[in-house]
Amino acid sequence: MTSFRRLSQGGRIDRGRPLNFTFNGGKRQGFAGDTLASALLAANDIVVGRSFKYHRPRGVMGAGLEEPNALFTTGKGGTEEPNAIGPALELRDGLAARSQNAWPSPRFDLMAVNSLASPLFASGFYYKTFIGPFQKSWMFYEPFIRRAAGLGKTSYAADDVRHETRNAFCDVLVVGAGPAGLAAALAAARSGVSVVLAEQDFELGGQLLSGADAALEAWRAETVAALQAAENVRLLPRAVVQGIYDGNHAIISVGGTALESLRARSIIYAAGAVERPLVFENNDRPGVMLASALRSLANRFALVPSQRAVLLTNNDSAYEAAFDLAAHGVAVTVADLRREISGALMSRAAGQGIVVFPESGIAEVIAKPDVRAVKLSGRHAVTIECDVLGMSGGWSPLVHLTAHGGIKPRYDEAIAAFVPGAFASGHFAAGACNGVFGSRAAIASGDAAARAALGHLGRAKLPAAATLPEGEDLAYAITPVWNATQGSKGKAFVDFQNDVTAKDVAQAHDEGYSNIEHLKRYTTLGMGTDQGKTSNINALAIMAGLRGVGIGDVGTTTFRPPFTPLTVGAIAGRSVGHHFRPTRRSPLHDWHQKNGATFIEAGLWKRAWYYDWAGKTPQEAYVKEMELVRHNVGLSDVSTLGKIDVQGRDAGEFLNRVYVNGFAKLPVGKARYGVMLNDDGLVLDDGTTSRISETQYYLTTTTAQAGEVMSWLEFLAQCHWPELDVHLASLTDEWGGMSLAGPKAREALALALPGVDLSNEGLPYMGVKDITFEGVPVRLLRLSFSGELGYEIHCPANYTEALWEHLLKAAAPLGIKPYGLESLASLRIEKGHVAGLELDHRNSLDDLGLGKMASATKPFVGDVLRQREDMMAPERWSLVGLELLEAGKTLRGGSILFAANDEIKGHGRGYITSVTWSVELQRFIALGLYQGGLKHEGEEIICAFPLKNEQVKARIVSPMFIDSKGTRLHA
Amino acid sequence: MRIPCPHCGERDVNEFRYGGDATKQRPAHGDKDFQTWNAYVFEFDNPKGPHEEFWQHTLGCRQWFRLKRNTATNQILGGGQ
Amino acid sequence: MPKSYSIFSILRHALRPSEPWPEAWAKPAPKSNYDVIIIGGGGHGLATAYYLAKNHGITNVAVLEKSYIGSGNVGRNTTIIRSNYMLGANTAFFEKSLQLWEGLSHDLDFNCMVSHRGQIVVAVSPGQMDSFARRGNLMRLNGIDAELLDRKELEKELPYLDYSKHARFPIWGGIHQRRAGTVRHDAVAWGYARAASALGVHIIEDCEVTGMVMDGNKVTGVETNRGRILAGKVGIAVAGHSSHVARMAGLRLPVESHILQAFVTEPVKPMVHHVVSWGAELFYLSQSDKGGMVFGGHIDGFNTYTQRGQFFKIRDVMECAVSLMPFMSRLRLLRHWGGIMDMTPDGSPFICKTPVDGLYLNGGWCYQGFKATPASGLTFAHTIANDAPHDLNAAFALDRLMKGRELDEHGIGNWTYKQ
Amino acid sequence: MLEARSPLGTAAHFDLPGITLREAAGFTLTQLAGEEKALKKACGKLPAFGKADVQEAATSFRIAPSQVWVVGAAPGKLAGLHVTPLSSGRTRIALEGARARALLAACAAVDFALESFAPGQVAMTGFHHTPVLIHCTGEDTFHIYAMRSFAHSVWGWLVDAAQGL
Repeated sequence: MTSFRRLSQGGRIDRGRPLNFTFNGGKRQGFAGDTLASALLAANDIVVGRSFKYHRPRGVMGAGLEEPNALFTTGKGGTEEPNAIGPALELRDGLAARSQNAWPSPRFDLMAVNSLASPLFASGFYYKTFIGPFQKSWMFYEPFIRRAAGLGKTSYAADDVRHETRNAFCDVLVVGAGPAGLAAALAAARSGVSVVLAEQDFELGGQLLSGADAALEAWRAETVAALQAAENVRLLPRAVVQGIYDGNHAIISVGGTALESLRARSIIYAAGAVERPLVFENNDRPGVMLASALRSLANRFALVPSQRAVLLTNNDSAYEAAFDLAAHGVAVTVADLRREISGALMSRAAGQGIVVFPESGIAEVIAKPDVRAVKLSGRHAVTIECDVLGMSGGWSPLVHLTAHGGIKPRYDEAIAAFVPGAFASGHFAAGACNGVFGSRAAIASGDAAARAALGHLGRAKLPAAATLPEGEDLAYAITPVWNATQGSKGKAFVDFQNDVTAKDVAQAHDEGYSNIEHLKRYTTLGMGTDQGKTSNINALAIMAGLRGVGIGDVGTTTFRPPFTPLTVGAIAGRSVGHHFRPTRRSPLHDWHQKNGATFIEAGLWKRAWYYDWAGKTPQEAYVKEMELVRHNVGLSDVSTLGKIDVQGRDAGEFLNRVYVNGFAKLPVGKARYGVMLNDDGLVLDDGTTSRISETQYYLTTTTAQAGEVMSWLEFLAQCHWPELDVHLASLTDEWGGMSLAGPKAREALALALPGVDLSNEGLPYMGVKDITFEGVPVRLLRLSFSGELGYEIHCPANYTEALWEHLLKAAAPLGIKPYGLESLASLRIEKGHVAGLELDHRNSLDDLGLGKMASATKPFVGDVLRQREDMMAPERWSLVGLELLEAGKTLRGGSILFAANDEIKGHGRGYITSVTWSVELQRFIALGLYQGGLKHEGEEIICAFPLKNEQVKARIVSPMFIDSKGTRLHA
Repeated sequence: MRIPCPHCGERDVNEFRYGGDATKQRPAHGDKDFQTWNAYVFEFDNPKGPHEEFWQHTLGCRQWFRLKRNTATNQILGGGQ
Repeated sequence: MPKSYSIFSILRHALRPSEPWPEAWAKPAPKSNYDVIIIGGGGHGLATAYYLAKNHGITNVAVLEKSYIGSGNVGRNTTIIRSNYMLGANTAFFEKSLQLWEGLSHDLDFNCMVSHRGQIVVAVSPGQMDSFARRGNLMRLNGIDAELLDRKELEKELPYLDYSKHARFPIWGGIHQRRAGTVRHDAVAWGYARAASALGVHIIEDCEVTGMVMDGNKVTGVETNRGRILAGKVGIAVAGHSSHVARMAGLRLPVESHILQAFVTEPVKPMVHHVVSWGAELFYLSQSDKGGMVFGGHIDGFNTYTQRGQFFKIRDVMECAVSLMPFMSRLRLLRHWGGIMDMTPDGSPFICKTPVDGLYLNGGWCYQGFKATPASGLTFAHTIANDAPHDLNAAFALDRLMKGRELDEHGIGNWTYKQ
Repeated sequence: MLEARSPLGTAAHFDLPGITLREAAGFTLTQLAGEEKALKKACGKLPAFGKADVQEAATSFRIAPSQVWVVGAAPGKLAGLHVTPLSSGRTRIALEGARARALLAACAAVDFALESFAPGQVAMTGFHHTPVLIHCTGEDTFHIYAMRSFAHSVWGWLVDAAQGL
């Protein structure tokens, strides 16, 4: 029966610091330096979970991140985190761990019934059944399948964990602090370059931590101390290099919650290797573990099997585990699948009382549910009672990071493993990760890799080669046995987490899914949280055998970041919640906040939507605010308008080119409404532009398109028309803007700015006048978006709030009040001005009723492609006004328009873009696009809104609902 | 991917805006030929290999510049001419 | 037809483990000529071959795939199907596709796990509610299911979104299409391959087209790494490589190839029962039947064929995930990858004849290639068989942009200078 | 007289061990644009990219091939020189302290180590999707020029980042 005992001394645990934790609610104790897995094994919690599909009992198998079975849900309340990897989770006081995928407990799981019907659940069975009698039968089966799937469980609760992010730069990044990584970091550090050494374990040393060689341990401790003392070295324990992205950009998760974006001028991969399981029947029973896991438990965690261990191997490395276990008094038997075994090994084993059976495999694993005994196959078919069965199928270099840049790994026959295929310039590899097994060899290769990197960095003087610790590495010899099944009853697992067996691989081959990518997707091989770290090589080797081709020809699936599962929150960092995107505020934001404004989003801006003086809801408030402007005078914040300073001898010519109408001859002190097209002839943006001087214009854009227009104008000026002397500068944040509108607008302005000639001569409609008020430059533009007598008052943003308050105070006797975005939008609908809802990159000039603005004399951007056949078709949808004919009903944005006698079906003849209650006409009005546009003026049409089963009658009218002759503008 | 801004030096790609194929010569302002504009606006080589393109350093000097990059590997081949 | 799949066939094999399952699709060596060659063994190419055989009786067809079938975008997308399109031909085309999806598992005798779990797009402004209303109204007027949800109704369906005042973009409501959902993407490639192979179509993997064989302005075959193969008609269905292959016939297309990344988390018990999309930024997510959250966002934004994306866009998408669904912060990302999207200036595809006689183009799929697979195969087969488009794809002509007939469904305009 | 109000105001100050954040308002910023010879005549010599030209009356930054920012006394009118006042368009945040560089590293992907970003050096980069100009004024003192409309957002982002160091 599988059980472990803690050695009284030795290992790297701190017996003076016990740590209390719970497992499935039960109290447990481990020591500082333990992992969750080692502490559970010490407490003899051998069965820790159930497998994904067949719900077979499972225990710890691996020594670290490659672990497929021992996954736990940690944390409590809403914030549990599923799928934590037991052997890689540093034990901490108060840790609450729960097993997964087993109910009520790992030892007794109701869903174990799955394994009874397991022949039905061969790979790909989903595709062959549940097609069901009806078309939508799958919708009946799916809920059952979804409930059975998924490993861990978590809740909808938000997290209160902070995720920090940071950027960093260095000359040399070394990935992994095993023998190769430590040596590389030391050599690089000694030459003075900046070095970052990242190691996923909470201790530095890699495989050395699981060894028992005194000379190597001395070298490790001495090297770590030297690195800790070095100024130019940054050590990152508990840090997983999750991915290498273009531009030598390494993404490193530090301590599980933080993320570092490191740009390294050179990278040395020293990530080590992972031991492979062997494929034989019932190789998944609790108590069947990797030999390296047993060695690590013994040497690092002072935990050994209580009495006897059997080790199955096809290579020499397993003997190191045998020697170390025997040294701690464990009775060890080695079943070696190979015929010839080196004499040195045989004699050393005999010297330590280790029984070695050559040419023998495992005929049967006797387990209830954990290992009780094993029956060998081959020449010595004996049955041996034992606590554990160690297995070693050889070692697979962790080539993942080297392949993230698209370089495929290649198969190295000598070590029967895939090694990095090639390296981008500035990338190097060392140690087991490059197929160099053996600690001393790894140290030498790490040292050499550092010198290569220093050469790449242009360092002339390279440090001398490091002296190696004395002693000999055990040579690595392997005779691959990819399929050690004996044909007996029982499942031989290839992917322990997704329950993929050797038979599944064979069936995939029979059905033609023999390309490695098909094999992976058809059987879900390697798609679990361990990402195939222990399964892919065995599966593709078995497939190569079935196809009769070399393993190199089968190749690997694509290695993709992250190297280990990484929380979405760690990547999102601090850009969540209200920090998801930056917020833009107008210079009047604080004033609005203090004066009863409700805000609304406009792109990244927050804009005053409506004010509580006018009403508690937007519907109620906007009508009151409209009445204020139509009958009296109101003040609105338009600071978010895009504003661009255009200066230069050729400023006029430049604007002539980008606008459809003429600007070169615009007199100084005058403004003009302009529309600009994209090269494809569709409308890009509109706005008014004023001439400030012979060589300076003040251009405005819509709030939404300001960024687009600025980049577009810079693109034309810098790349395509460098011959023009024109310079652009954004003024959007430099100038605040206010819109003063209403019959009493001039009166209000006169009260605020005494002595300024505001007459029609002094400041005509579309006139611009720069004045100074109390030492502050103020620009008056006689423009009107609302259709009333109106002025826009722009001034530098530092003074906008003071000027705004002055205007409100000075004009208070007239009853001036602020009005918001909702009423501003409604006022412009009454006046028939197009805005964001109409400009959606699909309209031509004529669609918006602006066709006559297009200059016939001078060329402009988009002038050719706007003549494309369909864009000049008479039946295009163009701008119309709509008046509701049925009192008591309402018009809705997004309604689809039909002629009176059309069948209400299909795509209709147009749609409503924007709607408002008209204060002037005392009925609902709207702007919309209609087939043939104002050719149908006066016609009655149907506005359909099937989503609310509504149809209302309306009449097509001119979009200029009020003051069509513009008398108010020129008042 | 790090983009070499000619003025501010190497920066992460998200400090830039992409401007598309830079090999196509923009028709002269005032060119009235429909096919010329149709090809310029709607037809692309879109090669799988070296590609000359426009980038703008929007979060820095706001300059547009040309860059040669291999679209099969994302390797930066150098500033355009 | 090969042995039909059902619970009984599984029982029979379980009881007689020695009798192997038959090959799902035959793997013949390429003949020297065929009636029709389809370049590209992805979803669209295989579907086209299937419908050529099934609807038009043209079975002397070869599908040439440079790698393994399903190695392109059909195996890389976020598996969403929907028909919420509002502009002209798009509406009927994508609705036809959804109808074909509904019966596909039966038609192919291959369970594609077509899950009609519904898709909800979340609106973040009143203006967006209006544009969803326009889209929803047009769907209903064309017999397609759609519902507008206000904030309260939305909260009932999707309780796990961030309705708090901390949210950067407040939630206003959404548009819901119940018949939308997800499909197991690999099954689509294998299902069509198996059914087409059963009807006599030759599926040739590891066969890369390297050139066109021309006779004047007529294509008469292709050069491949496995020799020359002649055919009266050649159909291009290679998505991200459309420009690359079309150039072999001297054609320059209105296409730029861009990387679109996709992501999957570790498998957890069922939590998300819909496809959820967001209006603040392009973001879409659903939970696969195995329990992993499958999601994605916008393209990286520059030409590339590398099938791997930049980290800034990965961070963008994770920011969207956590800001829309706070619980996502705890789930672990398992894997991320990318597909090559053949982006067009107006965002709509080309299924049409080309200026070269006998050469037909199916490409320009931007984000929506997967959901279009069945209708694309049906209409491309019709176009090739009849040398004239079906009325569902007549609008997807190569010269539509020259004629000013943009089908700009998203209204983002000529995207080269916009991101 | 119309009272000037800076974007963040005097209330904006934040302190943690090794980090001090203040608004450094009350500066005159002018953008000059024109050919090289016009710019050279205006500000003595044309500042190089990435290096501030610090004189007692004014500090100049080269922000584009044909554009220079002048903080302080701006030159008068000159032929071929285009002047654009920008004193309101930017907020200026003063950051100093032993961990100032760590805070900058948490916000932008530029090498802020002392040897790569010494006093006098200038970096134009982005904080949280918004453009900023960072001027290293001393060994661990910096001026950050952010766009006015993003002032609160950038300030909040810096304070949040500081709490996580």
